[in-house]
Amino acid sequence: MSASRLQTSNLAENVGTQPVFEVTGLTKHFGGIQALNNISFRLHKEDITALIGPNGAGKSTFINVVAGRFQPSSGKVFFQGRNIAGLPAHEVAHLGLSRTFQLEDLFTGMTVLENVMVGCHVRNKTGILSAGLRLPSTRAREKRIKEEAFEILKFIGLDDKAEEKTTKLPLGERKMLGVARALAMKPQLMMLDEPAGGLAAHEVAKLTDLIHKLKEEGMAFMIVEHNMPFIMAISQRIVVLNYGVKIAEGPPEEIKQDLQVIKAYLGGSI
Amino acid sequence: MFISETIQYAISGITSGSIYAIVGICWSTVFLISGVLNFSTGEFVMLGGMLTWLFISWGFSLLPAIFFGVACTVIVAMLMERIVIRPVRYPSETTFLLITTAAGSVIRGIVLIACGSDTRHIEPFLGSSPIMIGDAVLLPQVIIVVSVLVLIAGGLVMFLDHTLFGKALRASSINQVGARLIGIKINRVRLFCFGLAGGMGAIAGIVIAPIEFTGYSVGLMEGLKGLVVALLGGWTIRGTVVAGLALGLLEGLGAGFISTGWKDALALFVMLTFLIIRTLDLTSIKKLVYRHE
Amino acid sequence: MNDRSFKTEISIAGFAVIIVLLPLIVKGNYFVSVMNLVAIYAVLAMGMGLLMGQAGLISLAHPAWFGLGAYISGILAARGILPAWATPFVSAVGVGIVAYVVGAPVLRLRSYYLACATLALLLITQIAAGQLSDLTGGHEGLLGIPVLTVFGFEFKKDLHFYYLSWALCLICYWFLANLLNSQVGRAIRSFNSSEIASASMGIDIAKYKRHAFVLTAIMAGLAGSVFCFYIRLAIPSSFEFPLLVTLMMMVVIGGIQDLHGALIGSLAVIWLGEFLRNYMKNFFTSMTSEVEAVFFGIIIIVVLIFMPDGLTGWINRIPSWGKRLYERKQTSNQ
Amino acid sequence: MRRPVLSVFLTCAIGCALVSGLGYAGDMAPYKIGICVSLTGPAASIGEPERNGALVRINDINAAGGINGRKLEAVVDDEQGAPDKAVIGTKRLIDVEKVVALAGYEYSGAAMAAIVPAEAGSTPMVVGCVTEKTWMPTKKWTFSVVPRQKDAYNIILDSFLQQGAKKIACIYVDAAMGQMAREALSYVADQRGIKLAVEEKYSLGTSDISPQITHIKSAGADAIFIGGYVPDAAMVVKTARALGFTGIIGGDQAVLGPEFIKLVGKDGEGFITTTPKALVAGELDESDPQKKVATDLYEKYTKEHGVFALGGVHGWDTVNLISEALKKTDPKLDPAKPEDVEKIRVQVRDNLENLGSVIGQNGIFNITPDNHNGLGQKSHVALVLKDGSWKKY
Repeated sequence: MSASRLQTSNLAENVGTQPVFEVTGLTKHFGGIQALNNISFRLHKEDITALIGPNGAGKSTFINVVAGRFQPSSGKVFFQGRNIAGLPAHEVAHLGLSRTFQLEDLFTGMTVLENVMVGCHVRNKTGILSAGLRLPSTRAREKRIKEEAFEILKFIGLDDKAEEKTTKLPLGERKMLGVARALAMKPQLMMLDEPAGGLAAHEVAKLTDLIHKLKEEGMAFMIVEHNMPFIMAISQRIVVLNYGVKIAEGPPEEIKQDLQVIKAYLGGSI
Repeated sequence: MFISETIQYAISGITSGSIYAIVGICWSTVFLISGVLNFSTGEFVMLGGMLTWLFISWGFSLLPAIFFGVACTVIVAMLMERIVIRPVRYPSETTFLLITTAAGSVIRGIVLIACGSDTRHIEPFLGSSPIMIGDAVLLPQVIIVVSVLVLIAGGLVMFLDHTLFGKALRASSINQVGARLIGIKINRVRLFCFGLAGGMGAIAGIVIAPIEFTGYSVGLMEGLKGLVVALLGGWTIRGTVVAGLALGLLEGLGAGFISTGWKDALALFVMLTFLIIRTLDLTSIKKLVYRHE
Repeated sequence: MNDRSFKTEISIAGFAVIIVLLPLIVKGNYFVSVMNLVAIYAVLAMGMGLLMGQAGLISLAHPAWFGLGAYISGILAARGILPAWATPFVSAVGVGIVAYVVGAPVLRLRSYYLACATLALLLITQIAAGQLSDLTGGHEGLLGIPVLTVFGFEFKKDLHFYYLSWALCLICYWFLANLLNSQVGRAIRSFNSSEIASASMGIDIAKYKRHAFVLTAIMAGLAGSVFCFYIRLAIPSSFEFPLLVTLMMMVVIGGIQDLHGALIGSLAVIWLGEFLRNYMKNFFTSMTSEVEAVFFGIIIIVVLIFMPDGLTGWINRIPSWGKRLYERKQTSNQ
Repeated sequence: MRRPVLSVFLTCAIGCALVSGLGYAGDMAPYKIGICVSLTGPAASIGEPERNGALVRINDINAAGGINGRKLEAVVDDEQGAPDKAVIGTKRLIDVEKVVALAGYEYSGAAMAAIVPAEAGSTPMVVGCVTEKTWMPTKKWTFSVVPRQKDAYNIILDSFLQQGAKKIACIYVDAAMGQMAREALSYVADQRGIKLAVEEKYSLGTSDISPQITHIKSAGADAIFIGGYVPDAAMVVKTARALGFTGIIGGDQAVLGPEFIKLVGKDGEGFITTTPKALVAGELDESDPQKKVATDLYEKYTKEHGVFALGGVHGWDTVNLISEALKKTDPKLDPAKPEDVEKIRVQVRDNLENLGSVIGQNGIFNITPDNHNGLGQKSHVALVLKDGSWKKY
């Protein structure tokens, strides 16, 4: 495992224009229902890629399959040159792919800070014995994790609510906390599942800023979203799904003109 | 000799199996329709038997005693839903598990305080002159037990499949929110389920009392076996009946030919194995395939 | 976080001082032996509370680990296979291995199914303890367990066991409190609220479930081992279904969300039980324990409905009440 | 995890308050006798009569003016059939209640567990449970009043053989009591050169016993011996008769009592068991040395507690032995003073070993330093169930 990981990281440094992420022929069916049908596309680091489509198009399923929650029926998912299709979710996370959730799915029993600290899990292995005995190494690590988590909260603007329970946050802040938690994993690629859903205009603006800032730092993004103005403003590349099939792919301007996309969104009436 | 022995074991197995099946149906009706696993189901069985005995000892004749026994158990079951289940503010499996177990021990304790710890006996309904099958003996009460199972299971299937109310119940079991939208009141449904389960459990307790006696503590084991068969039967009525009879037969024959000491462990072992096998789905195999690619 | 663990350590130290001093203040073996039982059951309740409250695993097999620990220790010591002081360690390892082997398949189950499977485990263990009478002494119990001797020191008095079991209890508490405030603990707590989110944070849920399960089982095994040297008897009836109900009561009454809930629950349930046992018989000439069972049953129902966080929920709220009172006073003064 | 110190301390304080409340001692100092029985739980049907029997004897003595001018006071503890409760209860009796001696313990598991604290607390303990392991090997502070099962089973076996039984089956409950019954029966049978035709066991509180009965039938047994408690033993009898078993049925005296007769109904006719003499007091010879005590207990018990049950005999005997031993203690010792209580305990124990012969319910006791039971063989009477009541065989 460690050898292959080393290899992939070497690859990632050398590739340049090679895609961070590539799906080929990804298919998923639940019983008789075809949720994803032979989807292929590439995702480059330079682009913020958006995945759009009407309700039931299979966007969330796509994220769930890629992130390891569901097993794909067939197809491959390459992440940094390695096929991650079928890996369990926690292993996918370890490879540097993180995601957020449509309904934010925070850890309700914990404080805001602790939620972010959970996100640091991938980079901090703690043995059960050393944790229970509170060995000096664990103490040091705990301190570091806490500082890191606090930094992230500051970065995202939630540091004043660090000790509050998540249930007390308003929706917008919960969404942001979801992003912060995913951020704590320091991922290579982040998949945001409807990050702007239910946000007010100023919150969306804040989110856009945040994404741009992170992109500067070299993080790749894939965003699933309904909010069209947001998508059109932020993304460089858009993939459109309908009934589990990819019907279009391209820069926002092209997609706006695409007849098939318009038809999919407005129903078959045109 | 061997054949009649086997028949004897089978009879004993079918008798207990029928009771397991009825109790199993009680578990699955409540669980399937209201999502609560009621860990005091066994106490309904105990209540049925004990109350009927109580009414008989007060001088009622058999049929009215049975009627009152069942009616009182139904009332207790519904009260339990009303007092214990409905007010729970943060419903979770853990809460329901704990609260129904506690309710069970309250019921058991009250019966014990009121009726004493003595074991009770109800006379067989059709007398005790045995029917001989070769050398094997069939008690008339066994016929009653089996026919009660057939009546309950058949009646319930008919009710759920062929009446409007039954269909509504099934609908609410599939989708609680949806059911609420089309005007089914979940609380009422659950109340009804508890009453139904209480009634069926009580009947099971009554018909078995002449064979197996009844006492304040019979509920624990009967309840547990019911849970086992409900699980094995996949919470469906047909499945539970099949599982109940199968488990009863397995126990009867196992006790007859293998060991009597491990009889109760057998049922538990079957349940454990079944549960574990259930978790082994195809995904883990698929995972292996993907990893080796 | 650091100040919280500092707080935990301070409170454990403070509590340890109270524990050490208590027998000097309150005389008598009876008090000591009841407190001893409180400590032993608190270890069990802590484990069960951790699994049910923090990890969201309804594990009902805890009494089985307790019994298994007692039997491993008891058999090894009574047969003279190992010196008594070494047996608790063997028990811990043995229980750990069994819990690991059993836990691997069983922990794939969830909610009620897990409850059913672990309940089955408990009952099977119980039946086995009665059936394997050559090994366990059957229902009569395993006799001939020697006095626990560590480096020539004989644990003969209740007071010795009092300190031993409280040491075990506080160490377990310290260990679990540390654990819960670490990455491991946060991982365990995270999948209780959302397994999907937890997995996508890179947490290997199956692994941590197993860790929590095995760890608490080992603690229960150790408690069982101490218990068997204490009453010098290993008998099926000391870890049967009633113990499970008792543990549930402790966890619920103490409060399921917090670790020290189990400790408080154990204190409350055992002392309340003793109180009822000693005073109820003035009102009920027989059936005292049934009255007790009904009483406790009603308490559980009331607690679950009206105060889901148990006693600790209330106690935790005291400071905020105080604060609110203080604030109200401040505002009225202005 | 916020305020553990405060909360745990609070609960502790409550605990302490409770304890200090418990440690009271009255000014008028009676001798306290701890009676630890299970009033609930699996052995309650024996425990309750045992307590009643003990109370009968204590009231007797008090009515006659007590011992050394002091009354006896019964301190009853319910051990609920659980070993840990028995241990704690025993400690409470010794440390808090300051009893001079312990009596009761009808449940073997509880008795075995309680021996440890009783021995450690240097308090004489007279148990009323069947396990021989309580007094063999001899322990310093532990005595027993219960006759050995073997003696009783000899009598039952005699009557089986008298009625022409050839193949004897043993069915026993899968619990401590049943295990001992099986051992004792096969020991007794062995001594006569008989081999048990078949041995079957069933779990406590079983719901179905027909597989075992079928085994017994197919082994061709013509007599069944039952070593079990009331409901299960009754179920064995009923099932055996229902499945067409026509031979003799008999069993351990644990079945004595009204419940068994009610449960078995007509099927129980001819059931053979043994009893101490109290139950057949009216039918005893005038010359019988136990006639007086047996009649006495039977009458008082039925008057105060209703239908007579077996445990009463053991309870009576345990208290009786203790009171006999108490009579010989130094009357100046004050049971209200803890240091005197310790002296009384030592004296009671020493006296118990040197009482000479004491007429009791279970027989005539002659406890010696080597034999802490001291019962002869002739303490049982065979009984048969006839027309719905127990008759002398």
